[in-house]
Amino acid sequence: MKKLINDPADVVAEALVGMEAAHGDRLRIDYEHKVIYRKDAPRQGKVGLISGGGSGHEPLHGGYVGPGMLDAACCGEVFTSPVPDQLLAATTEVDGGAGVLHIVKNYTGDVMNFEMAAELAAAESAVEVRSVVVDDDVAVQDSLYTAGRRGVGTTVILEKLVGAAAESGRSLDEVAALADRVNAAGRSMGLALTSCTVPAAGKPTFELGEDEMELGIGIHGEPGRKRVPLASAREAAQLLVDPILTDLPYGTGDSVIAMVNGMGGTPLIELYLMYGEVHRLLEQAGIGIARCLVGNYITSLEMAGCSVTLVKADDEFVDLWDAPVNTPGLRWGA
Amino acid sequence: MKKLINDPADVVAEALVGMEAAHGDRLRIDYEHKVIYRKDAPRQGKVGLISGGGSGHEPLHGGYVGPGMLDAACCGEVFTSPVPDQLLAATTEVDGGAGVLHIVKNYTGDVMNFEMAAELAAAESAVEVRSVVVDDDVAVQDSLYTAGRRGVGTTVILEKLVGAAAESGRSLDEVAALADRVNAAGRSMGLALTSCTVPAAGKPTFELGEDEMELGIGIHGEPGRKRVPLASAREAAQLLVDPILTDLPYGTGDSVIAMVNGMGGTPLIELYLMYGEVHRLLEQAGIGIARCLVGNYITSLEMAGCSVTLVKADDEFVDLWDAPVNTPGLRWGA
Amino acid sequence: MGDTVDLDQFSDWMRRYAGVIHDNAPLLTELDSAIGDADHGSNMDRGMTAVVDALDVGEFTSPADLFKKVGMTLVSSVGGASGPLYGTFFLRFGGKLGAGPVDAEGLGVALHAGVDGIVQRGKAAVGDKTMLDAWVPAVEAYDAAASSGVGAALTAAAEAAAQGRDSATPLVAHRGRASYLGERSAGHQDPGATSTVLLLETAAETLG
Amino acid sequence: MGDTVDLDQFSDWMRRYAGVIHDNAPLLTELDSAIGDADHGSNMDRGMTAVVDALDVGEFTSPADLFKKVGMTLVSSVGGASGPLYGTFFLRFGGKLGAGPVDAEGLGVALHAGVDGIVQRGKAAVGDKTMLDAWVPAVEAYDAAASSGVGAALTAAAEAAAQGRDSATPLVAHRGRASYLGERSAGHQDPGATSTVLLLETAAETLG
Ligand SMILES: Nc1ncnc2c1ncn2[C@@H]1O[C@H](COP(=O)(O)OP(=O)(O)O)[C@@H](O)[C@H]1O
Ligand SMILES: Nc1ncnc2c1ncn2[C@@H]1O[C@H](COP(=O)(O)OP(=O)(O)O)[C@@H](O)[C@H]1O
Ligand SMILES: [Mg+2]
Ligand SMILES: [Mg+2]
Ligand SMILES: [Mg+2]
Ligand SMILES: [Mg+2]
Repeated sequence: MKKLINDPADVVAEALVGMEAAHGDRLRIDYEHKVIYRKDAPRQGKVGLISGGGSGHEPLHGGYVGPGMLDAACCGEVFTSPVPDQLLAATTEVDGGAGVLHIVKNYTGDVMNFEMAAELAAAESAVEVRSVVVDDDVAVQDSLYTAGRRGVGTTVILEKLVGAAAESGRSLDEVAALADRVNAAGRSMGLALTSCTVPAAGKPTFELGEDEMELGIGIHGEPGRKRVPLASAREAAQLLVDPILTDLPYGTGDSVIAMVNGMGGTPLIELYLMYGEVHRLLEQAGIGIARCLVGNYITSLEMAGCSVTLVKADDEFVDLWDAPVNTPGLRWGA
Repeated sequence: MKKLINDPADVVAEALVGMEAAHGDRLRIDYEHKVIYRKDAPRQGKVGLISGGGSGHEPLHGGYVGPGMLDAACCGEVFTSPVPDQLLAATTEVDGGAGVLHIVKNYTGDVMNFEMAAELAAAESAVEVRSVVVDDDVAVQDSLYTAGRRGVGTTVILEKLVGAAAESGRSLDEVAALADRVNAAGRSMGLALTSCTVPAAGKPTFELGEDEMELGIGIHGEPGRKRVPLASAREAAQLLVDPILTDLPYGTGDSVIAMVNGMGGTPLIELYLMYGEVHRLLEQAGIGIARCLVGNYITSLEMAGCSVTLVKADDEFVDLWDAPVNTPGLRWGA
Repeated sequence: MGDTVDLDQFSDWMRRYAGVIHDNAPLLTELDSAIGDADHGSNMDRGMTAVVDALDVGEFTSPADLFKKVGMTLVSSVGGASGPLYGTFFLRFGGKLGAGPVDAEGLGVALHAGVDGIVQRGKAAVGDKTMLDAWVPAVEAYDAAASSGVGAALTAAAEAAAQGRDSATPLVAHRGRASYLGERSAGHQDPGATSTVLLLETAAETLG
Repeated sequence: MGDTVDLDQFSDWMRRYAGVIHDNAPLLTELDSAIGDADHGSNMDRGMTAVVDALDVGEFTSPADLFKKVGMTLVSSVGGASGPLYGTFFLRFGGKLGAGPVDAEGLGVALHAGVDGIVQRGKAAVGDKTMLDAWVPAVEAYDAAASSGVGAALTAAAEAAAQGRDSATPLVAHRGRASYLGERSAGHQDPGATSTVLLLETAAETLG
C-alpha cells in the first residue's frame, strides 16, 4: 500500500488536523466527534445543514462546509458511515432555532446511523430534524425489496442548492422539500478503471485486468454492476450517459446541471476530454447544460475512473446554483 | 494503459473541446494553435500574460486563464513544450498595447521554444515581450554548467500574483520585476509514490517497487534525484520541507504562501494529512503561513505523490494573492 | 437442565469475541472486499476493541448493565451497517436480561429480542444475504435445543448459523452493500453472517 | 572525388529518415523514459510525419528551399528540446546549400553550420550527454574523410556519431532533462544522440 499516511488508524483524524491548519479562518474542528463546522455555526434563524458519511470521498463532505453550503460534516472512518454520537453532536451544535436537515446518502449504514441520531435528537433535545436520503445511482435497480439506489454525485449538487436556500432564510419545511426535489431530479452513473485501497485493509479492494473496467460503481471502491472491456472515452461516455437518459426525468428541451466527476486517480485532462464527450451526447439528445462541474468532487480515494451526474434544472435551481458559496471545495461569488 | 481517452494523438485537442464546452462563458479556444484564451482578451492597456508548457499538468496552465490570472495558455503535447508558432500567435493576440510577459518554466525545451517565439515576435511584430523563467525546484543543483533548476510549484503562485498585478494596471516593467521577485522567493520539492503513463508511450515511464518512492521529482513523470524507502507522511514531509528550509531565503519570523500540491493520483485526504505535517514543521521552524493551497494544482498526469512549495510573502504578495481571481482552477472574490 | 450464565461468563464472552474478531479481521475484510467496501473486519475490530476498553474501566452489576454498555459502545464506535445492527442486537439482548444469572430459556428470550432488533433496524429478511441468514436459523435451532441446556442450545445455534451463512452464499443480495452488485454478489460469503457465526461459536465456548 | 548530392537525394533522405524514426520511436521513447519524460520517440515521429506531409504538398526548387521547409516544420510541430534543436540544425544546414547539387566539401560546410546552430540554441558542449556528443565527433570525422567523397565521409560521420553516442552513455548529464537525475543519469544512452546517429546513418545510405 503506497499512501502518504502515518498509521492507517489515524488517517481521518490527521487529515482533520490538516483541514483546520489550512482553513482555520473558515472552519473549526471538533476532534472528539470528528466534525467539521462552519466557523460561525450556529447561525441564528438559519436552517442547519449537516451531512456526513465515510471518509475517502474528499472534498465531499468536509470540503463543502462554509457559507452557502453545509454547516457541519461528520466524518466516519474511511468508507464507513459516522456513528450516531457524531451526528447528534453536530445536530445540537448547528441548530440556530430553525431546525436541522440531515443530508444522507442512501447506504444501509448511513441511513441507520442517521436514523438513530434523529431518534436520539428527538428524545434528548428539542431540535427539529428532517432528512433527505439521496439515491441517484442509476446503476442500481430500485425496488421495495432492496436497499434501493445508492447516493452519489447528486449529493454535491444538492448540498450546493439546498445550502443556498438555507442561507437565504428558507424554512426547514421549504429546505427539506427542495432537497427532495433536487434528489428526484438527479441521476448518476460511474465507472472505474482501477480499484482503490482502504488504508486499514492495506490492499486493493478488487483486482482488475489491464483491459477491463468496472461499470456501475459507487464511491466505496466496490466492484461495479459488471465488468466490461476497457472502452474508449467516446464509448465510456455513452455507457454512462445512456442509462441516465433512459431513466426519468430528462427529455429534449430540458436543461441540466451536469457534473463529470473524477473518482480521485484520473487526471483532469481526461475529465475534460470526457466532459467534451458527454457534452456532445447531451447536445444530440437535445438537452441543454445550464451549469457544469468538471473535476474531483466526490471521490473514492485514489480510484481511477469517473462518474456523470445530471440534475434537471429549472430557473430556481440555476439561481440557487449561482448564489455565492465559500467552501474549500466550491467557491464563487465570495 | 488505462485512460479515459480516444486516440493518444488526440488527447490534448479533445481535452480542449471539453474545456470550451465547460467554460465557454469565460474562455475561448484557438484549436489550430491549441491556445486557451481569456474570452475578453486582449484587454486594452493591460499587460498580457502568457504561459504554456507541455500538457498533463492540469489545471496548470489552461485552468489558470481568466480575470486576475493568465490571458492565454499554450498547450503542448503531453510533457512536451509548445512550439514557437503557438506562442507567437498567443503573444500577438493578447497584446493590448502594454506588452506581454511570457511565464516560462525552466526546461530546456520550454526555454528554447519561448526564446524562438520571442525572437519571432521581435522580428515580425511590434509587441514588447519580456520573460520570466521559473526555476524553483530545490531537488536540482543549480550551476552555470547545467540546465539549472526546474520550474515547478512556484509557477502557480507566480501566475496568481503576477496576474493580480497585471489586472491592476501595472506596467510591463513592473510586472516583469514582480515576476522575478516571486520566482526568487519560491522553492519547491516533490516526491512520487508511483510513476505515470504518457498516452503516446503507452506504459509507465518508470517502475517503482511497493516499498520505494522517488524523491526530488519534477512534473514530467520522470524519475527523481534518488529512490528511497517508502516513508510515513511525517518522514515524507520532513524530506520535502528540510531541503527547502536549508535553501535560501527563509528564516524564523518569515511568512509564506504555502502549497501542498498533489501530483494527480493522490487523494485529497492524504494531501490534507500532509498539509498538517508541513504546517507542524513550519511552526517548529518559526515560519508563519499567510495563505495556503491544498490540492491538485500542478500535476504529472495520474502520478501519486505530492510536492511542497513555499513562497516567502510580504504584505504586497499577500494583497496580490487576495485579489479577485476567476479561473476554472482558482477562484475567489468573484 | 438448570444451568445458568452469569455476569462473568458474559463478560468473558465479549472479551473472547474481541480476540476472535481481531484474529479474523483480515478474513472479514477480505470477504467484504469481494461484495462490499473492505471494512467489515476493521469495523468490528475497532468496535470490539472499544468494548474491551469499556469493560476494563466499567463496573457492571448485572448482565443488563453489561450489554447496555456493549451495545452503546458498538453503536458509538463502529459506524457502517454493522455498528447499528450489532449495537441494537446487544441493547435489546441486554434489555431482556435481569440482574442475576440467566437460564437457557431466558437466554433464548434475549436472543430473540436481539434478532428482532436487527430486523427492525435493518428491515432485511432471511434470504436477503445478510447476517440475518445466520441469526434467524440460529435462534430457531436454539429454541429447539433449549431444553437440553445453554451449552447444547448455543452449540446448535452456532451450527445452524454456519449453515445459514453457507446457504446464503449462492444467493443474490437484496440488502446491504452487496445488493449493489446484483447477480455478481452470488457465490460470495456474507461478511456479517460470518461475524455472526463467530459470535455464536464464541458464545457456545464461553457460556455453555 | 567529384560526387555530389542533388535535391532528390536530399528529399529521399528525409523520407527514409521519417520511416526510420517511425520504426525506432518506441526505442527512443524507451530511452527517454529512463532519463527524461518518455516523449522523444513520439516527438520525432510527429515531426518527421509532418515533414513528409510538407514534402508531399510542397514544390521545392533547391536544397536550400527544401531544408528551410524541413526546419520550419520541425520547429512548428515537435516542441520540446528536440524541436528547436533539429529545426535549427536544418534551417542552418539549408542556409549553406545553394540551388544546385552540392559536393562533399559543401555538405561539410552545411553540416558545420547546422551543428553550430545546435550549440547556439542549446548552449551545451561535448560531454554534457546530449545529441552534441554524437554531432561533434561526426562532423570531425566527416571533415577528415571528406576528400574521399560524400559516401565515405558520411559513413565515417555515422560511425563517429555512434561512438560518440556510446561514449556519452557512462556520463552524468549536464544539460537537458537528464541533468535533473544527477548521478542517476550515468549508464543510460541519450535519446537525442540516438536519433542523431539514425539521421547520419540514413544520410550515409541515401546521399552516398
Ligand atoms: N439491512 C441489513 N440487515 C441486516 N444485516 C445487514 C443489513 N445491511 C448490511 N448488513 C450486514 O452488514 C454487513 C456489512 O457490515 P460492514 O461492512 O461493517 O458495514 P458497511 O456495509 O456499512 O460497510 C453485511 O455483510 C451484512 O451481513
Ligand atoms: N541543451 C541541449 N543541447 C543539445 N541537445 C539537447 C539539449 N537539451 C536536450 N537535448 C537533447 O534533446 C533530447 C531530448 O529530446 P526530447 O525528449 O524530444 O525533448 P524534451 O527533453 O523536451 O522532452 C535529449 O536526449 C538530448 O539529446
Ligand atoms: Mg463501510
Ligand atoms: Mg518532453
Ligand atoms: Mg463494509
Ligand atoms: Mg523528452
